[in-house]
Amino acid sequence: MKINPQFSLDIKKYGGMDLNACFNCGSCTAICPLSTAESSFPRKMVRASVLGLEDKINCSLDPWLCFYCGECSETCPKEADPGGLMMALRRYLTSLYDWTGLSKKFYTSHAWEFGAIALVSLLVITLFALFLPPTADPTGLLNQEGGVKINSFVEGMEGEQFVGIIDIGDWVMGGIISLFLLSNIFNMFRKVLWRDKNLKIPLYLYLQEAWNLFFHFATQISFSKCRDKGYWVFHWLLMSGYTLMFTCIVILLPWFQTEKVHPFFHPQRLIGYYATFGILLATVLWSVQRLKKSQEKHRYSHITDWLFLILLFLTALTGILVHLFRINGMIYPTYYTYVVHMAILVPMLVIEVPFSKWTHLAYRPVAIYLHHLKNSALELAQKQQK
Amino acid sequence: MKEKIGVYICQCGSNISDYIDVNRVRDRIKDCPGVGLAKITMFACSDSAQKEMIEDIRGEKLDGLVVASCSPKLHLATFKSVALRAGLNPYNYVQVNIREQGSWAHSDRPADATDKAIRMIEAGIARVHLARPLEPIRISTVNSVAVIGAGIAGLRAARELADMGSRVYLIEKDHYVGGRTAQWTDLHDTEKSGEEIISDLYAEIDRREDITLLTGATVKGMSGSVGNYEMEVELRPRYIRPEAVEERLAEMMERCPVSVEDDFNYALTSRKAVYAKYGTARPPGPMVDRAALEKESAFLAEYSDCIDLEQKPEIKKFKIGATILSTGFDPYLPPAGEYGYGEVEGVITLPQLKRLAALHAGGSLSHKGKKIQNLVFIYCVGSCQSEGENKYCSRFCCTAACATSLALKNKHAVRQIYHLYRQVRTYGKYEVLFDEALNQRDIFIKFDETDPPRVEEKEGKVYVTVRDLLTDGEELEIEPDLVVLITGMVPSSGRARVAEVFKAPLGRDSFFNEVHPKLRPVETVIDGVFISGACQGPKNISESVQSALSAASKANAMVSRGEMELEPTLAEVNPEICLWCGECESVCPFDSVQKVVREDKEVARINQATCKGCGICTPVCPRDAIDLIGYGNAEMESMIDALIKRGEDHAG
Amino acid sequence: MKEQERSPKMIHDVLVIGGGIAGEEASLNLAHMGFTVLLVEKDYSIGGKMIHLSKVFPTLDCSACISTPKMSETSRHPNIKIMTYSEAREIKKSKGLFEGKILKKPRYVDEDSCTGCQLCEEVCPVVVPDQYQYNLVGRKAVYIPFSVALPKLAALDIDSCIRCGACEKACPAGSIDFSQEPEEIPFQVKAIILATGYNLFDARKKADYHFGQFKNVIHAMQMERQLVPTRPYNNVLRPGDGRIPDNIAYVLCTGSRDKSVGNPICSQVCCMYSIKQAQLVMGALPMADVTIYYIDIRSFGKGFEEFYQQTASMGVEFVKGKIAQIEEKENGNLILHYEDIENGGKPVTAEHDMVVLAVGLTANSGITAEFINQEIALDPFDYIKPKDRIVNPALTSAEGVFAAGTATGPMDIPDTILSAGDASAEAASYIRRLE
Amino acid sequence: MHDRQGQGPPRILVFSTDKISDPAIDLAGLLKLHYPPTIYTVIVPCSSGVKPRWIMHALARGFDGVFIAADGTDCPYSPACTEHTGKVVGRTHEIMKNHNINPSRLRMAAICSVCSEAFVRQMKKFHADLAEMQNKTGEENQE
Repeated sequence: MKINPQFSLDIKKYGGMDLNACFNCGSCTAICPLSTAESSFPRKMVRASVLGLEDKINCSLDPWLCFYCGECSETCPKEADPGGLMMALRRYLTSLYDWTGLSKKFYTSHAWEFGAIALVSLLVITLFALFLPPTADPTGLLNQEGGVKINSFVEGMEGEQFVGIIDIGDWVMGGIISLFLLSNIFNMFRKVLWRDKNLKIPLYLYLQEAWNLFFHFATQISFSKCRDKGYWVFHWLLMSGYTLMFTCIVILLPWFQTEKVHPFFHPQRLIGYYATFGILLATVLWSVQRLKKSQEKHRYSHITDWLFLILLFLTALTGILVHLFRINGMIYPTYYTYVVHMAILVPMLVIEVPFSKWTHLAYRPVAIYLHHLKNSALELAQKQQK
Repeated sequence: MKEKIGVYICQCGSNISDYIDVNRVRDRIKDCPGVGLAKITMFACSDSAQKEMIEDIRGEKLDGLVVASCSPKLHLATFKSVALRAGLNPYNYVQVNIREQGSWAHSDRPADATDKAIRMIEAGIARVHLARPLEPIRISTVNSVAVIGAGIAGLRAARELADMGSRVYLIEKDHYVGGRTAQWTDLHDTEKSGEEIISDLYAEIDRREDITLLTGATVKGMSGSVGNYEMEVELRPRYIRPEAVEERLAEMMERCPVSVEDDFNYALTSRKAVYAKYGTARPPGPMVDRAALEKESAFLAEYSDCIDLEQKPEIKKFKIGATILSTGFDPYLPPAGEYGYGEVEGVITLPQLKRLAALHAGGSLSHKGKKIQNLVFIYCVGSCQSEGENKYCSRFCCTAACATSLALKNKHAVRQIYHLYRQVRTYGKYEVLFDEALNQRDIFIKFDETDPPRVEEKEGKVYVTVRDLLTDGEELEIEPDLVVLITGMVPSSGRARVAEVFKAPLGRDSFFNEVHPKLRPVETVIDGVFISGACQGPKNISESVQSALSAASKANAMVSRGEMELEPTLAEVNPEICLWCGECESVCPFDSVQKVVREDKEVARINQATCKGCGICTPVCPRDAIDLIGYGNAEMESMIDALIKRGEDHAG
Repeated sequence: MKEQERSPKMIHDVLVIGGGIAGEEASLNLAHMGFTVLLVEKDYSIGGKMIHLSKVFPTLDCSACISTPKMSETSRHPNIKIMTYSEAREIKKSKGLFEGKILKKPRYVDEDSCTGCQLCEEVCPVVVPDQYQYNLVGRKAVYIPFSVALPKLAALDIDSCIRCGACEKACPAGSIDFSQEPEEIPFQVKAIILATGYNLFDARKKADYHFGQFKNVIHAMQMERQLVPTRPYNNVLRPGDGRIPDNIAYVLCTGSRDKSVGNPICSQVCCMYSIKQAQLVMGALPMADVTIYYIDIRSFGKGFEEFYQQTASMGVEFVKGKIAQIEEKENGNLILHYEDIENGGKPVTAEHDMVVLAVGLTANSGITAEFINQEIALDPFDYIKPKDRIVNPALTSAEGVFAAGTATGPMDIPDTILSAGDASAEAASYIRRLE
Repeated sequence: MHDRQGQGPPRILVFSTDKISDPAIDLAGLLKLHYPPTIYTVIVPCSSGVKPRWIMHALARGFDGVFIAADGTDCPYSPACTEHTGKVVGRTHEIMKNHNINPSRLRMAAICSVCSEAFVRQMKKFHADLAEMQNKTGEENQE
């Protein structure tokens, strides 16, 4: 196998800074609660990165099996930050899976990352600006409960029609995101499993192991093995809130974004509150932790980590503001904030979800699925050999 | 015969008592004739036990002392001093070795070890019975020390000895001082280069009158005894006329028609046959490589004002009280084929690499016209050989390799260095260098001794394949520009001759052996012969200097007082029996036997100042008229009797 | 002796601070060369750390057999004056000479009349952990520090004493003296040798090893005490339940080569002392298994590699992998987590019934603060920094002040002896140059 | 005279030298290289100083064998040490023959200061050879 010492320089761009300090004592792997005999990490990944054994790294699922509790980096006697490297490798692999090449640009270039977000934001604002300001007569914009009719700010367009258009837009956006994401996931699958020509996976195994995908997506149970259980709780709050919200705004928008203000205990409002609460709580907490750098996993923040948190936080914040303005009948604040909300939400979705940090919502459960699939296939092969 | 002998049986913690039943031993011994007291002690050498012995000797009026403990090599002096302090003549004391030659040697058979201990102690008692009180012989000493080898250790020892007030003869076999240190450019401990350090030390030594530097010098022999050795040294000439004019010399060196391999640069370059070892080599001035130049008669004739091949070696003799050996080491020279050395182009050793770097000071490296950017270091070449001769670790090489790697990257625009190692031994603070090497992205690959890296040449390129233990035994391939074998230290080639002249013993690793690594680390079993620096075992420069200064303080303490005490155990002639046949005179290695006339009879007499008490003269006497004090027939035979008698009593 | 103490000023050639093996060796060398030495030791006895060791690598001769004669010779030498339980203070250089004070701390026992009979120790009702046995067992409040202490005199630990007066009544010589006060005696010397030695790394700093919490996790000095002839239990035992262990693990690099606990350097001796202890354990407990977990085995000194190979061939198991954490089972056994790097690199656990932490060395250079108008430079790890490591390895940044042994960095006993020899030579020639 | 012959393990007297071969024997103990415990050493300064009469005395008193652990070329006293010690052995062999003692009960070998393994090898061999001699004598006596 050829050594490529340049690789460790490349990986620095993705945030892996100190990996060369590693002297292979193995304490990171030994302390990691998630490392197992079948997939032992992070030392092997550190070693492969130092040596630049790209073949080993590119087909590895290990980075996705790491939940970055930071214990490895805390215990590392050389301060080589193996946890940070695993994070960097996730960024690297995200770029690797992404056939468009955009991920790589976003991860390795501030200009691209900020530029893309700004561009999408501007696009959204421009779209809305075409229709603004809303109708001159504000009387019709309040509903009978005294709240702002959220969907009625385009002159001459009925609320339902507006929601319909946005809904279609959402579906299109969702479709595009899914297209990218699914094709990237396919790419991941190709690199991880297809590459290995010796590995024969019967079709039924795919189905048999599929429950892993949903189970791990829904529970994030692997997280619970880390020493800090609170992190799992907050992460789950965020993730579930996010997923509910995503479902509401992309799939169930007409139900979610109504002209009528429902009573407090209406599921629509409860879901909204729960999701916002989860997202706000987690993003605020993590931002504070990242600023304080008290925990190992928060010590070294990549720019994409910050952008992700900030965008999420701002999305939730503007969302709640829109809601507050709306129920209090503040027409203009509602509309303007809504535009701002959309100008944050849309880039968050189209940039972060398929190309950046948010991809992990898909890659992680898929990786666990593929991991189980691979292990089952290997077991099967062993049995057959016997 | 003694009437009240004190016997102390040491448990040595548990070293002795774990295997030897000390109570049984005491019970046997206490009733031996003449034994006044038999005690068991935990540590006979401890201060409290010593005090107890002194009290016993004084209180019980003991007239003999037997301590059964460890080897007399360790504590003979300790208990002699106990006897002395208690007012007992130290020659009425005998140490019996029931540890090294008792409990340890026979730890597999405790009962037999106990029996042996009883016999050995009885032999000791028998010997004490016949012991004579003796007074040490006082001799005057010469306050001067010879230092053999003018590398860093020798130079430092010489300067320190002079500072402490001893006269010094610094003897170097080469024509220039500096040894291996001069060849070493970057020293991570200092900004100065090896050459500069040597030049500075030389300057200090050169201006001192109490240091005589002899270069091109070989020790031919040493006679006499501690405190009063006479040393004979042969000085080889440089074949340069002392009156030669500097300009002419420079011109001659430039125009010299003969070139030979330059060993200062480990044959990486060639030099003229008239040369200085290196630019600032000291003592300054060129010398002539006689063998290489002998046939160049035209050149010799042209520069007859500079060169004089008629110069003859010169013999110098001087008196010294002690000598410090600092003959250093040689870099391990791999046999042809070890990792491709000598067969594959582009395989060199670490010392060669250091010279290569020195030759390319401040610029990028090249070797045989090839630019060097990627290097592979292979560690433990000639060290830690489980199958080979050098079982030992050479200590300095891991650190030196890391330090060299840092210097190469900083100063010579080297791109990448791969370290193929077995265990990284950057001990102590040197760990920082390993850390820095890692952080400059050097790659460390761990291999197993049984599966070493392979160095091969394919189509003019060097390939190294190595199985990396840190990557699941993955086979990794590297294509370096240069392979550097991190070679260890071996004892210097000259040490066998030095050992012969000075009788200094060599250890299992063929380096000079100290008496004890902790008690007497710079002393040899030969009185007045000290060892320092890497001739005692692999050391880096700083450690060599520490050991050199340590030896300097011991040597100075030995000779600076002007007198010392010698053992009085010398040969003794019984003039009643002696009929002078001259046999003893013919075998004495020290010319200590003289023919004298005593009561009208020719008899032999021993010169006390020169006799060393070897006893070689004793068996050759046809009339059994010579004995060594303490080794007389009565003593020896009574000891033999004690060892064999009552054979059945102790068995089982 | 007393009279000399009362005299206005103690004048000697050299002040040696620290009465461990380095200080003793340096003092003896200087004394042999004819210089007078004032040797100051902060503890009750000279002997330093070495006197507490069992046997020493690679020759396996007993440490006491090397230390005690040296201690005894030092204390006997007419050129050496020893002051135990004393500290050097306020050292100033003026006109080329060093002046300062020796603080003689109260021992509460009269040194001249005490005979070390231990009657006081018998009657003392107080029991506190014995620091000389590294807290494995207890000692009294008035006690002989350890069996081969020098001077072998009682000392009264006033902090744990309850002032019941039992010892006063029991002492036949009337040596117990509660009225003793700290004394300050001025001194004047020409040169100073710092031989203050090292501290053991505090194993509690490596939280994942739970030293101090898990009873059967001990540090190497505690194991060393269990292996010496004067050992507290007369056998190697698990402190948790007094059982004889049969599966012992050595955890190397506890507090060395570890930036996470603030000590990035290698301690130079732990590999070798662990290997040595492994051999001794095999001797003491022939049925026991010993496993050594390491990062790199650093057997670099003369005869060390051969010793390591011999130990491996005796059946001691060497495993490459740093222990990441230790867990305790209910029966007191311990679960060690490590990555088995050379066999597939899997995270694995191993169960042992006793764990020995091979703790490293840390700097003990507080003495440098006592220099008033001289600065003694330290290296980044707080060891005393040699001014010129190549040419004058013992010289510190202050002229006339030299350092010996582990005060300058981690080192083993043979290196310490050489370093002390070096310091005495440099000090001697410095004084000769003054004259 | 040979009252002990044929009883128990053979007993060997070793003449070792203070500076060269005795350190090697010490080292054998240090390295726990075991050899028969019926081997006893008497230290002399130099192996060339061993008197034939001591050897004869030992054999007469019941030692089964005598071994001279010689300095060889390492001798700190004389470069001719090997030769001198050889002469001592040669002369003793003559005396032994005259007394009808098997000369192979006296052996000599140079043992350098670290030749502990060589010493143990020599001892084991000598011990075994002497045991064999005992057996033979025993058998002869029985016949």
